Amino acid sequence: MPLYFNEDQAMLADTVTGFIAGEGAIKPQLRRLRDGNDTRGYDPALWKQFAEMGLTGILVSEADGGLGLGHVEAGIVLREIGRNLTPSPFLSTAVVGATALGHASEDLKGRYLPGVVAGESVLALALDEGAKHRPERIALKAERAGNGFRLSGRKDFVIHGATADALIVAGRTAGSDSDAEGITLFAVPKDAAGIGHNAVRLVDSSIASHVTFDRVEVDGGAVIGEVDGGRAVLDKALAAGRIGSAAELTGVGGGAFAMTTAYLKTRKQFGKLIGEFQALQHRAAHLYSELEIAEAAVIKAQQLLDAGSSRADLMVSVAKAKASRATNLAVREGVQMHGGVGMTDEFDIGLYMKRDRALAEFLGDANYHADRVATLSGY
Amino acid sequence: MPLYFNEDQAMLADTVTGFIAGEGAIKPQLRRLRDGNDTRGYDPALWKQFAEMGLTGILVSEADGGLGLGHVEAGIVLREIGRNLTPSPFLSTAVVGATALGHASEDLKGRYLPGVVAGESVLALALDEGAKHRPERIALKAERAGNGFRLSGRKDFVIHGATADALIVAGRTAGSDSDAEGITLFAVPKDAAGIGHNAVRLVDSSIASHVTFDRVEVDGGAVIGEVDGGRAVLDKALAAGRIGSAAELTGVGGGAFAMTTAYLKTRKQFGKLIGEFQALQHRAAHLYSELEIAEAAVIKAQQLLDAGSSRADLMVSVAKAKASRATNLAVREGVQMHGGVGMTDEFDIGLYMKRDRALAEFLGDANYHADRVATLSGY
Amino acid sequence: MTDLEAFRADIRAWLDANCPPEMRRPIEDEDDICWGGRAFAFKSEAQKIWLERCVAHGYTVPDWPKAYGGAGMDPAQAKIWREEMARIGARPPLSSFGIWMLGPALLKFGTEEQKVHYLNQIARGEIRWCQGYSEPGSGSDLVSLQTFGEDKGDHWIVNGQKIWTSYADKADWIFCLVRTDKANKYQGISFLLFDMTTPGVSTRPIKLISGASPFCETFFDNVVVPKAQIVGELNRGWDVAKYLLGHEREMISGAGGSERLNAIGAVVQRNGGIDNPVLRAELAQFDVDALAFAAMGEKFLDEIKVGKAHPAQPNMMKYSGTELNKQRHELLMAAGGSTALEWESAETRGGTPARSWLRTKANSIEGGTSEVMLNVIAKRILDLPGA
Amino acid sequence: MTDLEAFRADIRAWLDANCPPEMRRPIEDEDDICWGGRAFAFKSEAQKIWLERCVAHGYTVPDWPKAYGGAGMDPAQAKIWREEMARIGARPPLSSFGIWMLGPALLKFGTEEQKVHYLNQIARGEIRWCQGYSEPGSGSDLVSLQTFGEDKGDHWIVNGQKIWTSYADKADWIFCLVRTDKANKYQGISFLLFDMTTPGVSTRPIKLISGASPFCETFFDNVVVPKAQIVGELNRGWDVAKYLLGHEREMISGAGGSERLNAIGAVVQRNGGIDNPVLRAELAQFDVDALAFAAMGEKFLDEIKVGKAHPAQPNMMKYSGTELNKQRHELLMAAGGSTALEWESAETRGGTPARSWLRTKANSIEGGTSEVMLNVIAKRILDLPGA
Repeated sequence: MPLYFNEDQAMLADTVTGFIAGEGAIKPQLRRLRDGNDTRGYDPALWKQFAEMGLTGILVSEADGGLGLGHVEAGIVLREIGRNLTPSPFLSTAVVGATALGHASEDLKGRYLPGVVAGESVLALALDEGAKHRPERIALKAERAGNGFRLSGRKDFVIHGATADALIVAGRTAGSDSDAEGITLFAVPKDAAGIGHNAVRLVDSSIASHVTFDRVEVDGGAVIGEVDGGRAVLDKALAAGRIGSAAELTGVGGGAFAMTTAYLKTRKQFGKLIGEFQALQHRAAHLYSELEIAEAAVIKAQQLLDAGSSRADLMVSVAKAKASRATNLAVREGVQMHGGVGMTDEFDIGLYMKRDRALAEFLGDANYHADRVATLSGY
Repeated sequence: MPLYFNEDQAMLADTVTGFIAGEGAIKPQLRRLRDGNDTRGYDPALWKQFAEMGLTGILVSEADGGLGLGHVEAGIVLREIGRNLTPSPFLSTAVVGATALGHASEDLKGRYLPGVVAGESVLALALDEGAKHRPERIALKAERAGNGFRLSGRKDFVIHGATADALIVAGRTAGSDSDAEGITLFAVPKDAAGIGHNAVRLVDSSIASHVTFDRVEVDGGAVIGEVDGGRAVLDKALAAGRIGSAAELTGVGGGAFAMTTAYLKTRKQFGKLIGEFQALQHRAAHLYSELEIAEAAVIKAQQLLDAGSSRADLMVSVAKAKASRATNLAVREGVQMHGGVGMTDEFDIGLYMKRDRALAEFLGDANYHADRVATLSGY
Repeated sequence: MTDLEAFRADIRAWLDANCPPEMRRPIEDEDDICWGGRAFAFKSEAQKIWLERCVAHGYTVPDWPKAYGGAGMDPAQAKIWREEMARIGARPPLSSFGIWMLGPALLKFGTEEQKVHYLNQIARGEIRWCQGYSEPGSGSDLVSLQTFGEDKGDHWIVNGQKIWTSYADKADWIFCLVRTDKANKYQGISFLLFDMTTPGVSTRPIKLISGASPFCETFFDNVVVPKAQIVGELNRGWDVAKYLLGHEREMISGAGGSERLNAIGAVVQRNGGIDNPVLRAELAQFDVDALAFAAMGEKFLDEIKVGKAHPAQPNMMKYSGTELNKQRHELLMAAGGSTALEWESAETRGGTPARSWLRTKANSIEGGTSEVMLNVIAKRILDLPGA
Repeated sequence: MTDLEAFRADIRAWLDANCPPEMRRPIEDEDDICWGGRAFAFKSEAQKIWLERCVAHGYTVPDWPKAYGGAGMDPAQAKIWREEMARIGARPPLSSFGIWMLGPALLKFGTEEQKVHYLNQIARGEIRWCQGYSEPGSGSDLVSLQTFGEDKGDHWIVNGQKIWTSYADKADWIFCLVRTDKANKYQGISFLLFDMTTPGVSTRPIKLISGASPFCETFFDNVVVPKAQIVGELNRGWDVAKYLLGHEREMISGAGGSERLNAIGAVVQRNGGIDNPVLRAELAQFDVDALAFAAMGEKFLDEIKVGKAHPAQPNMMKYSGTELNKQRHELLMAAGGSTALEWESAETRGGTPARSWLRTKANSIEGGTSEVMLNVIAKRILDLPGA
């Protein structure tokens, strides 16, 4: 498959780009929500519009009422979300959540997916325990209790956790904390007794929860996939979330770069446009190259994932690591090249720097994924 | 102690700089030896001159006929050796060898140090076994045999090994290969039976040996320091050699940088001196900063070592790692900024690149020492 | 006992008797600092007493002449004062841009009348000063400033806008660069002093990406400045400004070199551990750079003392120190993970890691950008052509 | 069966019958390559037969017109030819700068007479060409070249010096940029062809830091070049040169993207292991970059095929690919340790690791320096002002 959009994808990109640049732009969304002290983390009306355009169901199978498309298509949406810093539950819900639920029972699917597709529900992944991503270590205890399970423990960095209709929770049902196997995935409804949320605003104005589970009881129907065999589904959800966040990062990097090159063409110092200074030109050209390469890595990984290739896993980590590094460079150069005004809240470039940091951290940062590339390569 | 030369050191630097820039320059030494297919690795006449100027005895105590000076003074010589790429046994003999022998019996000292001070002897360290520096793992077997020891095994990267009057050999007398303790240092005379040399020319035109020990017998008097307790002396010799190679590296970096800035001021392209291009100016200014910082790290480590500080060990690794990275940048930028001519053997800049590589590898490269900084810092 | 030993004994005795115990504790918050000024609200009685006692002896500015409110100490005595203050951990009785910046400039460029008047005010902490240099259109290219003072005989009418005026909203007076000759770029700027309550002066705080800040935008709308309030000659204010900028850059490079750039691997290991080997490698490489730079900082200060440092070396220190500090906070954020992302939580004391990280991004902009530093190194140290 | 299927069957049958088995083995050494030319010594009978058989059918240049020695294949047919050649691992019957560089230029700029004459010679491998572009004083600034052709009516007298002339000491003819108008920088250069045995031509091989090389210095001392031996118009040789340089840059960027830039961590692990965790981290970071760049290479080729790539994108590929390749060899040297330092040992096959490492340093110089690539990206892709 060639590494560029086919006709359908190009059409989707056209539509999505215009829509998000309009409705999802920084001023009407990110700044409005932030300055209004929003505590939800997104605008429900915009989420509904996503649904009206069919975007919420991209990764939901046609049988389940979605479009049954792939990661390339989801990435098209995410890139524009990134470019406009649009606060949206798309990644946690329509990408990570929908991928996990795609492997659930018909009953569970029926309970949540229609709401997702309709833009009325939000899902959140409750996975990390602690400040760094360590999906191989799950300590949250899920004991058998009657017909179901009783969950005790805590989860951190649960984006959209406080407003989600269901939490996708990885719990330990067998083995010790660091065993790869022995975990089970649950869809825990928001109103389950014993759930406590400590919702905090993050640097990028998104809202994440520290969630406590105090003997939370769920019935057996809440299990996604196999009991003790949740790792397989979790890995699929992780791959989706990782390549999704990588795609969103390329949008963030591209948006920051566009702002920066525009500034280089208008700001004057020492009687010249600062874009005339060769030192800045070379840095901009290097940055362009890095962003292009990151984009290529992302689309390659998306295609491999969509094709079910055995190389997808490696390439997803390559893409997340590369996109993180390239976008980090883009926002650092962006702020520096903007000079003093880049430090002000009034200019948008700093918002890109903030979003980059939060996205890079989501489901494994560049160091995590570089290490994973080494491990998967056998060294 | 302030981090600049005191009066005596400044005088020494003046003398040494003039002497080595004259007698030890690239054309009369490195190129002459190399193009004449020299297999010795240095010019004995020049080595004799080093002795006449008192340089060979800098680290030899006054009681043993030397000057009893310190690593700052040795570093002054090494920096100029580096700047002029002078092929010299100074580092292996007057720094590493003399430091090790400084802890030997009076008998052993009497056997070798006068020759070193007189510029008539050369010493070589036979430590590494394999292509990378791993001083914590010593496999060469040294069994007790009668009044002495019988050595069997091999050593690699033995600089000046084939012409040395004695090899300073680390052998295993107790414990297993990876035990820190249980090693013994020997001064093995060149004519000991059973030693085999495979001398190879390295990229920088220096000569290193793969040395085989086939049941080489030495008497008990050849032991330096304690039997099974050679690690303490070895560590002192390693510290001397590491900070010494770091000092020489700063000379290599400084020499390459001087050539490069001179070229930036004379080479024209597109109707301008290439040093007028801002992109090159900024890279040169960054490189200058890195080289200055490396110099500071080196002199700090030298002073700590001379003062017997407990922080010396950490700072030696900082200095070697920093000097390696800074000088590596200097030679890479040097060749690139010279353009095509930098690739030709006719220009000297490539010789700097070659020496940098070999020196960086000697007694642990930048990665080895960065790792050691982490380990010594407790992480 | 030598004179200096006797001097030290006197100082020590005076400090023992006069420095309140509360003033010997480390400064923890911004408002532990005594900035002085008309509107200053002392945080404690001790802070007020400590200032008054020091003012009475000229100890707020110990090396200024007595006639200007100082204690007239020579360099050796001033060093003893600093050492004795440090020995008991005494807080500075007064901190201000007046002491650090305007004072030295007045001592060099002011008239005798100005010195007596303004320096005494500064020494007593009566007037808090701010600095009016940067403008929206003139960042790195400071000399392109546009704020204009129209000559009206015995006064100027000043119009224009400044930016990055630290504490402009709290300051009483401003020392300000104003264009007084539009035809001459460098020799058309004057260094003026005026009261911030003069009609036509207004300020607006600047919110940074890291949150609230002491910086302001400052606007001048037909502000009347009497002719006597110029420092140095008409149109030669750039000389005064350059002298001050040198001071500022040295302060920043000094600060960068000494305190903030310690190694961090061991700290990260203690706070939560390093379970990623790539992060560990990055920390190790950073620690190499940081420890080497600490040696550089030490060497730089040693060389400055004896005049061995290249006069442009502060530019190198500022460049390397600020770039390293930015990298340091990038690593701290990576090590801190999702917790470090929190913006308002109690656990992070209101987002300290993230806000500090973002704040460091200004290090390589304020006080001369990294690009300007590199230009200066290329020109003044490397002597590259056309730089 | 479609026409193309029939064509493929024909080609396959012809190759089966005519490509000698020895010519289906991978090229291992420089002298496995058939360069052609007057003085070419065939390494084997098979090499000679394979060339002759291909020449007879125009298969050395399958997409050139039959009148010029080619097989007249259209793009679809030429693709089939390449696929069928690749299927059996057949070596190219003939490699030469004549085919890659001069040929395309003659096809675009040559007269009919020149095409018939020179292209047929190239197709038959009779004449080996070299390229006379760079001069000691004109590296990146190629157009500043000084080699001068003085107009003598029916011929020029050429004087000057070229550098980096690959295989000049083995070539029969040269295509050479010569200044024919000193007053006009860009429009004062002509593209001349002449015999290397013309009196006054001499060459000297260049020794590189990596050892012997195919590059030469080439000197012209009153070399007579007949007027008929110009390609394109007088003083418009720069147009021809730019066309050729585009070809060269694409070749280099293509090569950089496909073969050499594979990930290396696993290879290093297999050959001796990685016992340093900082090296492991560096290898991991490199592998991320290399695998991402491999995807970029694939995307670039996909986009080129359908005209989606930015026309200046090859500059980005060349920049990133060559910088990565240099870094790759730095890491291989670090991983190889002291063994990799050996220069003449049997174990390293005569210093292959070190010589390869040093040779890569030219990657970012030859065919346009990284600095020139960045300039071009800034100007043509980013549209930055004054670039």
